[in-house]
Amino acid sequence: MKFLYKYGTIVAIVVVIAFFSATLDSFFTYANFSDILRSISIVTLVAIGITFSLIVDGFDLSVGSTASLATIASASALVLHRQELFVALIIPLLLGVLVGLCNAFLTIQLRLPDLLATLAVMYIVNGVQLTYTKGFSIYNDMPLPEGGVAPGKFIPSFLFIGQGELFGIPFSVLLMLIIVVCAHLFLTYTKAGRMFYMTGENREAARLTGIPVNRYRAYAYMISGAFAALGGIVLASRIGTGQVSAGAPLLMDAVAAAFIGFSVFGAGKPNVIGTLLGSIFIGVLLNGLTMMNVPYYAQDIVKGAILIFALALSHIAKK
Amino acid sequence: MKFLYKYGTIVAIVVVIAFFSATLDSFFTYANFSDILRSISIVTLVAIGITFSLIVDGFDLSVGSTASLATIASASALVLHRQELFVALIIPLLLGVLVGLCNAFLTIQLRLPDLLATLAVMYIVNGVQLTYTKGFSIYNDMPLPEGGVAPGKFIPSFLFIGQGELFGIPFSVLLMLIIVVCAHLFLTYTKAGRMFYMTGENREAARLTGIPVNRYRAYAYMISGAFAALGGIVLASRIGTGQVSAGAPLLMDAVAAAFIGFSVFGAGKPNVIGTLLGSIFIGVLLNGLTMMNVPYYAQDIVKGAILIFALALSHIAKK
Amino acid sequence: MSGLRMNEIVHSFGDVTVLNGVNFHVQPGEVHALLGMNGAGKSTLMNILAGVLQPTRGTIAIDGKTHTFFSPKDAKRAGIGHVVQEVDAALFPALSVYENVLAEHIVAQKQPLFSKTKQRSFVTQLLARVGLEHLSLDAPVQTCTLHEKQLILLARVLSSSARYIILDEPTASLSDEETNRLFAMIEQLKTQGVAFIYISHKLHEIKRICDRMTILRDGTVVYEGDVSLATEDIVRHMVGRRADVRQKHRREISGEPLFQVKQLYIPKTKTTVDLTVRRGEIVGIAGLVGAGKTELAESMIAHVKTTGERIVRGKKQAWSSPKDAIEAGVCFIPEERRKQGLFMNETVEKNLTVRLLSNIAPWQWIDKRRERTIATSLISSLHIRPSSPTALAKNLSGGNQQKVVIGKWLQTNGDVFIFDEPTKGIDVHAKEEVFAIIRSLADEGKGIIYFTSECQELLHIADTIYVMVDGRFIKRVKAYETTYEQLVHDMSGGE
Amino acid sequence: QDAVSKPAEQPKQEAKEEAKGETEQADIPEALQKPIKIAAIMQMSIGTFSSQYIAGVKEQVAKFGGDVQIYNADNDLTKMASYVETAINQNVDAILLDHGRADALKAPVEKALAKGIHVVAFDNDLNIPGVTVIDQDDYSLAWKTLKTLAEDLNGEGEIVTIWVGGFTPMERRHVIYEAFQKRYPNIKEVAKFGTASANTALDTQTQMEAILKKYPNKGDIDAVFATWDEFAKGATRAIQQAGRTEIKVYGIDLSDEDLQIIQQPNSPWVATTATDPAEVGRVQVRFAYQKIAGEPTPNIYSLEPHLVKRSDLPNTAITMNDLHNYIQGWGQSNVAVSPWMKTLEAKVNKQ
Ligand SMILES: Nc1ncnc2c1ncn2[C@@H]1O[C@H](COP(=O)(O)OP(=O)(O)OP(=O)(O)O)[C@@H](O)[C@H]1O
Ligand SMILES: Nc1ncnc2c1ncn2[C@@H]1O[C@H](COP(=O)(O)OP(=O)(O)OP(=O)(O)O)[C@@H](O)[C@H]1O
Ligand SMILES: [Mg+2]
Ligand SMILES: [Mg+2]
Repeated sequence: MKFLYKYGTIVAIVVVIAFFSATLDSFFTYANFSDILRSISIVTLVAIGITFSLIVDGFDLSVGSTASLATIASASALVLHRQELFVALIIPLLLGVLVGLCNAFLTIQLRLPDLLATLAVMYIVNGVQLTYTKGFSIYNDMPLPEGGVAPGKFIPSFLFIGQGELFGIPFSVLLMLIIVVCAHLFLTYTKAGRMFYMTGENREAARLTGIPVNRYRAYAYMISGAFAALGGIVLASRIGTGQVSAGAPLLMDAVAAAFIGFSVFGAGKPNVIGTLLGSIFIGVLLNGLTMMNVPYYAQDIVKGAILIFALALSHIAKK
Repeated sequence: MKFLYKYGTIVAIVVVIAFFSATLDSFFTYANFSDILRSISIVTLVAIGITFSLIVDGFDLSVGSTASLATIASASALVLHRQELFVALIIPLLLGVLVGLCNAFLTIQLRLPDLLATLAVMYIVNGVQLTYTKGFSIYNDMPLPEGGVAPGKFIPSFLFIGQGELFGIPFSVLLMLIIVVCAHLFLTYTKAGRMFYMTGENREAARLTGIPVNRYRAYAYMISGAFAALGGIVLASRIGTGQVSAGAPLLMDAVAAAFIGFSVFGAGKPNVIGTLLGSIFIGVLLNGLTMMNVPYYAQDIVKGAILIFALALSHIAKK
Repeated sequence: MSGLRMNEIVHSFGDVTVLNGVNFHVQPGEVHALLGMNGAGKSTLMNILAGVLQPTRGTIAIDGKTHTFFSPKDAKRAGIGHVVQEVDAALFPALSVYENVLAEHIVAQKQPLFSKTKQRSFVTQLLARVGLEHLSLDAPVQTCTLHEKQLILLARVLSSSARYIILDEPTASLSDEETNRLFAMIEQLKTQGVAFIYISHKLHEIKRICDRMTILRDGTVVYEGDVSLATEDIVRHMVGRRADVRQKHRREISGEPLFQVKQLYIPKTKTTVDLTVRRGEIVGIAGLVGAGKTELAESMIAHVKTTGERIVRGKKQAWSSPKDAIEAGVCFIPEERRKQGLFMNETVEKNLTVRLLSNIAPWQWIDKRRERTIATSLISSLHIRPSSPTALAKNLSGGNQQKVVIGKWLQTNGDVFIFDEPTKGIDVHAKEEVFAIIRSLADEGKGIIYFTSECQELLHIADTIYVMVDGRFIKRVKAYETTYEQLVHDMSGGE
Repeated sequence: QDAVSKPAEQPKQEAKEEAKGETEQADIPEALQKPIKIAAIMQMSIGTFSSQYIAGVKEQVAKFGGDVQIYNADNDLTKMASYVETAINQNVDAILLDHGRADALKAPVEKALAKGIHVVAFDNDLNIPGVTVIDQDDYSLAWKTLKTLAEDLNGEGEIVTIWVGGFTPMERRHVIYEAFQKRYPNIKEVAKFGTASANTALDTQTQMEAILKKYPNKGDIDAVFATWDEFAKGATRAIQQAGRTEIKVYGIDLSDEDLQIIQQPNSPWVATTATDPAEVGRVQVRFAYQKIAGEPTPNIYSLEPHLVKRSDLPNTAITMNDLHNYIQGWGQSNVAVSPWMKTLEAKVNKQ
């Protein structure tokens, strides 16, 4: 029982992978796993952001629209304003942090319930990116309303983020892994990391221990926004377009990944390694089910059922 | 300050209505208000279900997909199986209750966190309705895979629910108002209603007072499912089609309506009158902004901003 | 001027003055006992010393230097360590033992990183010092027992170089062996010049470990000096004038047994108990904080899963939840009224009538007028203030909240009333009213079980007193046959 | 329902007659002297096809000096119906509908007609006298692409189909696909998938990658049939990034962004059938203006879809405005043109 509690989620992942490997010839190959990892890299980045907000006992529903905003921002910088790589990265990240600041202001200063405040911010940010583009996607050589075509392009160095490879590994996978490792080290081995956890665990005790809890909660929302923006950047680079509202579908998967991560290793608290595994779990499922020719409409059933299975495994064992 | 706390939300609604009436000729008319009410009737029904789950301190994310399931179920009963009105109503309602039972089982028996359990159920129910229809919508005279066309039709008595009028008032508005009144009376004046509130207010105290809390929590999820299904029925009747995934967009608006409802009359707890007002608020905003020629992409901004405004009003006054 | 000095400390919560010019002096390297009855102001004084509360007036000086503590951080910097009475308020439940022990250390350290191996060996050392070497560093604190949690907090305090350590009832949940280990550790730290402020109700411990003591009564110091005072004198100082309360008049109970438990198992202390209440009898159960009273009460009404026999009016019962107990006529007034007894955001009226809904709503439909009548009559008979039935429960004072918690049971046809610390945190006046209610219930022929750690009250109200120590009844006496001093003595282990 | 979407002969002739009169100067009809208020209501707006359609609507209305308000129902049919009602309450002169279903829209549209508001619909199944329904003939769209695919494969091979149900045009395209399967039994479907979300292209890309891994050898898959350009985009990117450009993509619909992808060197996207979305928008507006002017309009008008092959395009990048140089008849339908339109445009231009 103890074993199940601790490794339940991992057992579930292994069982699923073993099942797919047994039934599908081409599933258990390097190339396929590299594809799976690449496909989840964006969701994982967003989910890491959510993990930060969960760690301080908050909740950030605005990540999906923040990712959309970042996608549009980098596309606009590159295509409409012909800026360099640096600008196309820094602007979306700054915007992400800004959204985080708004969330922090509403939840911490005005003390609105976080679910509700970030829901409102989600609407607003979504509206902002749509208003900026007037609902149009941004792409290479797009015709401009004032005539002519857009001056800039998605430059290769930018596209490399989402499409390039380094040592035979997709760059976005490397980026994701590096960030997971960094975030994990940060949260486990640094003073600031501990303070995040303490703030979320028992806000009152944290305050008594001398932690400036409101500052750390604000940091968490800003980090969440920044990671959502990073996800949006990778998204833009991967599809080579500034697609409006492209980030919206990320929210649910990212939330699911972070939640599954709770139970990994019996941690019982949000943690990035768990989030990564949760994200891999979802990615493996989608990949395997597609390969098995399970129709798209039935995939949701399997996804939901396995989510329950994975959760129940560690919850029942806990009792 | 006390006044703002108590009537903040209502003041916000009145201000918004006054503003629209002053700037728009055609806003403050019977026809327009009747349209607004009709447009919110479905969301309100779903939001009442959510209110019940909130009252027992739960949360039901699966309502959107339950509404979709109900839409498909009644369309299928009418069009594919040529059943009568009664069957087309009772089957979706039973399915809704069944979904509620699943939620109750997962959250109460298996003790999974409600946000997560209902998220998983949301996926599953969505997959079920898609799988049943194989992704096709169900409409009058639709061609069948085995040849020929569907035997049944959306019968007029069913269409009356969403499209008919009684005494010059849309029937769906009447239905919504009757249900709001009934639910309000039930929650305020009956023993069972009292027990729902007590269960949510303080579960342990309720248990120590002899209230069978788990039974009431299960009831709440079943009621939530039933109301979502009712919303789905009205939806099917309003659009005259069994559109797949038609209920999905209802979730966010319904949650927002229920949350806004918290602060109405300074109740500080979920209540159906508040939910109705929250729903009206959103409906008025959408209608007014559309009439003012605010582009659809900018409406989200205003919606988010006003949501924050309405909430902040009563929250700040509370402090 | 060496040592720690608190001068003329005054503290008020709103209108109530809790500390009234307290002078408190601790020398380096001594163990100083701080004694006093419940509510004497011990924890408040210590919270001021630890920077959690700011005094209304008064100063704190260490080695002659005056300090003002605006926050716990300031106090820590000045070398004050604090092991609080309510440990859960200071712990991070899902975090590991390791992280909890290091919490303050981490917050205080300058460098952003820390070496995990060095830190781990540091934590292992700390845990060994408090006698927790068996504990896994990575276990989440929420899986630890209460006494482990207490020691983890102690280890946390030791992680900083505190020179004055406050221990607020550290042994309330420790076994003898654990207590011995704690004392050994205190002795050892003493030799390094660390001073302790030791709060406990177990008088025999005080004599064993402490060098000097200060006794507090109603917010003023009534004794400061050596610990070699006779136990009777200590108790006399603590109790003050109130010690010579009139003896309770002799009252013989001969009614039929109303409620009995046999071999009822208490999970927390892993013990079993037997107990009988008769018609018209008030059974008092005396025990120190942590003796297992609450757990016993909750076991009785099946709120906690347990085994054993329950008999009501001679009939064996099979209860699976409090609902069954209530239907059999057994009512429970829980200790933590905010958490377990009240619906804080509801009106007084709704709180009072929650058990009476079947009367006022025979056909599900609530008769509001009848509800109002019942509520008003309860409010006036209990003297609840404010007397408006629509006031919110959260806006009432503690005593009035307690009356509401009790009031909701009064008109039900319950036969047995179990009170768990019904006077906790309520003022003298309210206390008298609660006693009056309990007495009148007994006069009506109900059976009462009264759990408390305040012997004073038991002598005042109970007919029969059971003394509970570590989950066992060590004694059963008639109330008129015992004295206050005797009871205090029995409760602290009978030494 | 089928009758609604089949190209009707008679309206086309009408359109031609109108085209003839184009050059003559004519007076602006009475009803159009004041600025016209138009509501354009879309079922949803996903991808560049929708964007260009809106651009077409806006462009044409702007030329006529009118005022257009765009409504997006986010794929929520009840919302779409409510929008129609809102537009009625606002007393607009005409309502343009994009997609949607007759069952949901019939009642409010009839209400609009009763109040004298003109309605022109695009790609839906409304069948109410007085409402002009334009469609891009989904049957023909699907057939042209599929026929090209079959020809290229020589009637034999393995294909992957990307499709999703729940939308009228998709369901119509699927009808042709089923017929195609019967007609070419040697063309085998090895996989079929598809999801519609706000990020359809990326989701398709991910799923296509899984399929490519499942069939890792050259020749396992010969072609991809994508029933929507968002699907084609995702599939193309997956194929390009996997270096499997021997697999050809056959799509439906076209936008500027798609054109740019098709024109990339070794793009596997070799053919697509489409109508010009901007032209759809323009034609729809012109019909609305004709209705307001009181001129006769057809109940049904089917736009001729065109097959765009990669091989027909030049080496230099072009936009859809240039496409008519390479694809015969593209974007120049010249339907629903009345003589007074030039005058009106000139008048607006002067202001
Ligand atoms: N936050 C507060 N607000 C109001 N009154 C308070 C508050 N905290 C404590 N009191 C009151 O102050 C008095 C002293 O409390 P304190 O906790 O210092 O007692 P103590 O000596 O530690 O008692 P015990 O032995 O029960 O721990 C009590 O009457 C208590 O009810
Ligand atoms: N394993 C545990 N971990 C943490 N807290 C515990 C544990 N067991 C009991 N407690 C808490 O410790 C406190 C004392 O235990 P208990 O209630 O059984 O004793 P008591 O004699 O009733 O003491 P009190 O006078 O505080 O009511 C209670 O508040 C209880 O909730
Ligand atoms: Mg105390
Ligand atoms: Mg107790």
